[in-house]
Amino acid sequence: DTVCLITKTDTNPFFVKMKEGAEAKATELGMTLKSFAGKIDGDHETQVAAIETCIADGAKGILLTASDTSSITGSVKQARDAGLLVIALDTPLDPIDAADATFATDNFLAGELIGKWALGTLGAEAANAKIAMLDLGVSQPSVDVLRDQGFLQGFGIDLADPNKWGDETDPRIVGNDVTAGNEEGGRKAMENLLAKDPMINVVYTINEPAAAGAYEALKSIGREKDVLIVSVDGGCPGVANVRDGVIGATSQQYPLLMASKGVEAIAAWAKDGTKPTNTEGKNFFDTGVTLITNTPVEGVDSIDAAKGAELCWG
Amino acid sequence: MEPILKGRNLVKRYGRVTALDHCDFDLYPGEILAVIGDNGAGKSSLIKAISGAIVPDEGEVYLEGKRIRFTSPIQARNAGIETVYQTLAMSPALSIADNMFMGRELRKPGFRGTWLRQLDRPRMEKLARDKLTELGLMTIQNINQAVETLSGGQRQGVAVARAAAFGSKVIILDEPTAALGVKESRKVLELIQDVKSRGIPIILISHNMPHVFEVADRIHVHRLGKRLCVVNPKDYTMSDAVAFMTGAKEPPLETAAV
Amino acid sequence: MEPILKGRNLVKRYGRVTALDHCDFDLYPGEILAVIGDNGAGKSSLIKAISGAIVPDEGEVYLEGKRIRFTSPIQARNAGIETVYQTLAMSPALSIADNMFMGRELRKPGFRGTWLRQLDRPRMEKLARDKLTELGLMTIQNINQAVETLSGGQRQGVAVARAAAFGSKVIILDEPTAALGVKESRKVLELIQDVKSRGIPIILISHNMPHVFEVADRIHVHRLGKRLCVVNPKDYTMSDAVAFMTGAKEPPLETAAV
Amino acid sequence: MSDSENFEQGTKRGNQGVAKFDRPNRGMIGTLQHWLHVNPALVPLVVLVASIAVFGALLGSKFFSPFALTLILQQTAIVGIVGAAQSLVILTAGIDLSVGAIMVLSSVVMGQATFRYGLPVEFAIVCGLAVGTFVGFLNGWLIAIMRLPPFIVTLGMWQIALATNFLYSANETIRSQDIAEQAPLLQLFGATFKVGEAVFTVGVIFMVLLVALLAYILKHTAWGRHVYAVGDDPDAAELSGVNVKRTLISVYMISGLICAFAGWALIGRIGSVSPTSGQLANIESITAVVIGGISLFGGRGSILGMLFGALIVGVFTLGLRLMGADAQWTYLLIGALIIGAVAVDQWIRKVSA
Amino acid sequence: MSDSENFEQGTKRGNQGVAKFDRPNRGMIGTLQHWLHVNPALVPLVVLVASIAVFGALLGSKFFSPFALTLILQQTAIVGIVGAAQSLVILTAGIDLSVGAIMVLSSVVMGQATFRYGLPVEFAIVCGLAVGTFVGFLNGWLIAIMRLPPFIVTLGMWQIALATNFLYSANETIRSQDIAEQAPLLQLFGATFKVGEAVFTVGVIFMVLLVALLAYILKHTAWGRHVYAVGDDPDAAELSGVNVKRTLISVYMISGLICAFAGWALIGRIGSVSPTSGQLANIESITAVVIGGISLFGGRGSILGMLFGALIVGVFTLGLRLMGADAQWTYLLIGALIIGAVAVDQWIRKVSA
Ligand SMILES: Nc1ncnc2c1ncn2[C@@H]1O[C@H](COP(=O)(O)OP(=O)(O)OP(=O)(O)O)[C@@H](O)[C@H]1O
Ligand SMILES: Nc1ncnc2c1ncn2[C@@H]1O[C@H](COP(=O)(O)OP(=O)(O)OP(=O)(O)O)[C@@H](O)[C@H]1O
Ligand SMILES: O[C@@H]1[C@H](O)[C@H](O)CO[C@H]1O
Ligand SMILES: [Mg+2]
Ligand SMILES: [Mg+2]
Repeated sequence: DTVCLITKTDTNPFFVKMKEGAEAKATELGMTLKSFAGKIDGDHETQVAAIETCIADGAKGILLTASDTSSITGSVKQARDAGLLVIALDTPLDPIDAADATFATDNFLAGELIGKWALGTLGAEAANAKIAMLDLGVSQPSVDVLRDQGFLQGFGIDLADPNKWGDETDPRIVGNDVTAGNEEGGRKAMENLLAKDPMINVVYTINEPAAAGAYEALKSIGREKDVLIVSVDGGCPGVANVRDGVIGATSQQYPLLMASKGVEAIAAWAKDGTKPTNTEGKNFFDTGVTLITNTPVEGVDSIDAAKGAELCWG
Repeated sequence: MEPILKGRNLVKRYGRVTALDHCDFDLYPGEILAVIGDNGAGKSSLIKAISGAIVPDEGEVYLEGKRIRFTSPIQARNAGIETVYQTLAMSPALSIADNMFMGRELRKPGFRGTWLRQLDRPRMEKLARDKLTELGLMTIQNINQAVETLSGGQRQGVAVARAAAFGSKVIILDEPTAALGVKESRKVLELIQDVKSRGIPIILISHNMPHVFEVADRIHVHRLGKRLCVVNPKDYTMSDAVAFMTGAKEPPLETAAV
Repeated sequence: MEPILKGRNLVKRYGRVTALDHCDFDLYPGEILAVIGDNGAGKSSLIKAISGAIVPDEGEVYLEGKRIRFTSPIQARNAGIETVYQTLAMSPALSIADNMFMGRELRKPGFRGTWLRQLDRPRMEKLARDKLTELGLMTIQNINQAVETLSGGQRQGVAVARAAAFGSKVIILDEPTAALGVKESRKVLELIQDVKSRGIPIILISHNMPHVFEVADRIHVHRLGKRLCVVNPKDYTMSDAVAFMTGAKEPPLETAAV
Repeated sequence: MSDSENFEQGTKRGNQGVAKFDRPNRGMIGTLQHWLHVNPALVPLVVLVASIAVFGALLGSKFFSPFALTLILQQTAIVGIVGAAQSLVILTAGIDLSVGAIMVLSSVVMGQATFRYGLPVEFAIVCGLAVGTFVGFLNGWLIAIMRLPPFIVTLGMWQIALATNFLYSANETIRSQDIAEQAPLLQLFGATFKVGEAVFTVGVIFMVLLVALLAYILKHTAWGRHVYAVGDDPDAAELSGVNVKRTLISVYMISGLICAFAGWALIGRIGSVSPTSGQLANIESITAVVIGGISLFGGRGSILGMLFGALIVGVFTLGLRLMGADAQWTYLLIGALIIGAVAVDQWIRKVSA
Repeated sequence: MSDSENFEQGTKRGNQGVAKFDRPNRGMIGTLQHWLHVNPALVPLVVLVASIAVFGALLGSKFFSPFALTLILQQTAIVGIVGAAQSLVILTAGIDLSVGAIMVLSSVVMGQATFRYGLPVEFAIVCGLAVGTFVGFLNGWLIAIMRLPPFIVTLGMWQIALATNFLYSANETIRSQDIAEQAPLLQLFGATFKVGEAVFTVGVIFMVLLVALLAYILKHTAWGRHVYAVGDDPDAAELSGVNVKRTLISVYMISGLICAFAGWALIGRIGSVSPTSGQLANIESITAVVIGGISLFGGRGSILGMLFGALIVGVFTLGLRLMGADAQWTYLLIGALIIGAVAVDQWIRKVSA
């Protein structure tokens, strides 16, 4: 039996690990995994073509991290009509029930955790914080918005439109800039915001590569010690960066779990037509998120970097 | 008599180089005017200024007494001035027929032409072939050959044929026989006579003195960006003309030898 | 006597067009050989086949009795064959001096040349200026002018000056005076004589019969892609030559008029 | 007159016939080669047919089925339409980096006009087409009148159109279900019909007709010839009487219009209106054009070749995916195969010259 | 001899002087214009200085500080280095779409050779540089010997190199802290030193020296002149004795080598070795080249102009961010300003012609 994995890209370590997890599970269950990926984040048409190819290929089911969560639903319906089980991984579709099931991190929660941690760490100083927001891209994909808004919520800042980043008016926000989720973009965005206000002391980053880039920018002007950097992902380099004090706290997610659960679900579906069930009280299967920091804050559950390193994914 | 085409005080500078230096120019109806001069004297610049290919920095041009200000060669063509430029101005990748009719293509009659705007290729090809045969360019085997595959002389022949076919008021030829063979050159000279007999005046730039003296009614001698003098080929020898243009001899005083 | 350069049975086809049709060719040491023929007869194709600019489909070329197979003009140049192509082969955006020394630039003496590989611009510019002055191309005001800003004739002058300056075994000139003025043409003819007196043979393609008859030792008449005959200018008149090349008259039987 | 002036009269008596040379007898392969030489657009067709044959042989009926083959057509439709616009521009020795952005912007305008402003869908579509044409006009005006390099103008316009698109749409996707319910005309290009097992969409038909129409126009109208002349040598074209500026502006406007149609077709293909689509349209359309044999220096090539070029990439992509290559291997092989396809093309041209 | 053959002798007596014309008296602006005409690379410099002045006036010391100005230099270093490679290629009328991929691949090779294979870091760096040069050689070979279009070759190579990079590195990042500990030489280009308030990195110095060196080579060596000649008209260059193939291959190899240096510099800039970097290097380097006044048709322009072009984009980007434009608006405005910069450039050239 064939199972398809379609990710946004296959250059981001997150998706690389997801693929590895799926591959391992597929081998274990005696299935063939065919993986597809967009060229760049947001490459929606390649995903549409990939779904078509999977249908043509006679696959049993599709694991999908959608680049455009509402546009893809047409193609997803086509696949489901052709008898394939479609499971959204990491990124819920819009509407969420367009897929047969969703195995994902709660990205808003991931943001909220690091927001609360930053608030707790600063204490009273939070009122005078100067915050840099390093987002993903100008097209504002859903994970980008969810994490950004989650962070602001956790930090206690008014969100204005929660479906959009950048429209907040709180004077503590120095500015938003985009990073493309990599080190290069992270450094440049950090530099730009530092030029705007060199006294920034809280940095939110969309993911850990962007955080590493931001750190380099701070280091080059000697301010790396007095700035809090928070991030999301929990990849092994990111967790190591928490250990080394580069990143103050990060929200860890579990792509391997998403992938292996997904493959299992499709195997079950292929065998006897059973569909997976959701987490209690949520409309998706939550694969969980954990805050990792070596300087825990009261009221926010967390584990330390050593523990996090055991759970990290790449 | 009033000149059909008149230039006064034309100046054109290229950076440090002054190609036209307060130059005057007259072409009278029905005549063949030869323009001779050293390389780099500014002959091509002069005719470019007249035909709209460059806009002179100073000076005026008059067509039939009316001041004209061409800013593009299309305007000059629409006013009936047809030019063969020294660089030939052809699209190398296009066919001979396409090049000959560039900018004034013929369309099929009836619905296909008016509505589908379809070109009348057979007619354009036939006309092109006829014009080339008139010039004796029979070594061209295929009218749909790309111009870039023609020999140097063949290419020039196509350009001359184009101008002769379409000029209505003035025809300007910048060294039309430079790359042509003996036979083909003679054909061009015949063609020039022929055009003249249709009453259309011609400006002929040439370095070939025997040809100039054979066909020209008047000779404009160009030197250092200026009109040095105008001579009548009946009054002067070729040696005189060459001496004037190279500066070996002082030009005659009366310049307007009509 | 053995020809210094010899072609046998050369064939070159371009799609449907056969530019060279089993053509023979001989150049003897120290002579000026003129090649004449109609437009499109295949003269340029012939010399391109000899100078490595095109590779003939069939046939052989011999230099000093040895079979050669040039696949690029650089090889021909290195063998001492210098060519002025009809299309001139210059880089329009580069300066006159750059173009003249293209592919054999002079470097500064000492450290700067050997180690920094620095060009000796002053020397190249001086040499270029000298060569152009020899040709009487004095209207060129600036040796660092881009070639594309030169007049048609000036451009040709630069190409001829380049070949004359560097040719060591054979110099080939494809219509070198086509765009040149009277004065400049004469200079080129003088230059040709001069090169010959240095013992270097020359191939001259030209449509100018008086020039051909003035300088040529032998005349190769080309027609329809073939060598029709070779005549001695002392034995025939220009009218004869023209009649041969246009096919108006049967060629003489003995073709190898050495 | 002395002899030396008289000699030219010898020409009068010459043989007046046209030169004839032997035509070598070619044989079958020779004839094919000659034919390809005369119709260079067919060279990519040969490559296309060969690659279909190879994948067909390797994959059997999985690939060589009407379903899979028409799937390639469907997957190629957008690139083919945008490639048609790109071909026109590249023939003038220009380049249009804004094709993708114009496409998406137009589709967003069509969607927003219908859903945000509640305009009748027909009118919304006209608005979208007008916006595309207008952006094309801006490109053309800057290039023809201000004489700025096409690369820079369309690069700038790309960023401008894309940012406008995000700002204007507020990154909102309009969902497929809503469109199907309220404005199905927007999805027109996605409508499918079957001929046996083969599935065609209106978008595919549109692509084919568009390319055929443009091939006709380029070959058989004065405007088409002017496009080639302008790309070949703009100075020569100007001197020989082509209105270069007008030709350029019209080309960029038509390019914009075609991209707007591509935007409409995009809604049909993906069902929804998504502001993040079309990011690869630039590179994919240029690739199709170049594989199809159109010179980036302008004036040479045929729009039919572009269509074959687009299909070659489509065949490789689907074929490799069906063979089970994973994404990075597919990219690697497609990279190699793009080079290979053009190498074969060059080789055929050479031996057939 | 009759008169008609003799007439040419009249030339013998001519005036032998060189023609002299008045040089119009220019005044200051005229002199400036003339000077710009003679040194066209300085036109983008004028645009650059003007834009710094404008942002300086608008933003005051926030922008007009040594810190901000040197920050622009740092942000431009990678684009400037890659742009130097791109300039060489574009001068030959080519284009190199693989610059970004070569850069990242080389940096990954340097990192993996040190960390995965445990090679001495100096040797690892040499490996990285060799890989870049080799990929450049492949490009050059395909373009010069196989005569394939540069666009297609480097497009294919882009995909191949990028895919290789991901497959080879398994997308693993090597962390800055690990590099700093075990192989600090890899971060050499990121080393900073201060001159007053101004912060320079080794990467910035390298970029400036590289551009200066290439400017010298292009202007003052035979090879440099051949690069221009090949780009200007390859047939003419070949006929006049340039070894076109060798020149092309060497250009692509040097381009590859420079990109490998850019990869090294990239490690210095971002601290870590990350396979996902460099995605915008193509478009940014080409933009710098074109804004700098190098013609995409080859043979015209100067590499200094490229540097100014890169800096112009850097100034706009930072300036706009400091003025408070948000990311999307910055994107839009940069698009407009790129067009504007080239328009001003064209205008200066025109009036100074
Ligand atoms: N585009 C240009 N840029 C700079 N200088 C130019 C340009 N065009 C012409 N010139 C210069 O202007 C002068 C006159 O050139 P022009 O072409 O008018 O001469 P000409 O009399 O036609 O010469 P020829 O008989 O050789 O064709 C020359 O010195 C030439 O170098
Ligand atoms: N690249 C090419 N492709 C196709 N045909 C060509 C090509 N080059 C030359 N020909 C054809 O070959 C024939 C011979 O051309 P060639 O240039 O050798 O003539 P030529 O004798 O030099 O003429 P001219 O005196 O006009 O220069 C012509 O019919 C020409 O059309
Ligand atoms: O959740 C994933 C990863 O965190 C990655 O960093 C960006 O894309 C998101 O979808
Ligand atoms: Mg002239
Ligand atoms: Mg010739």
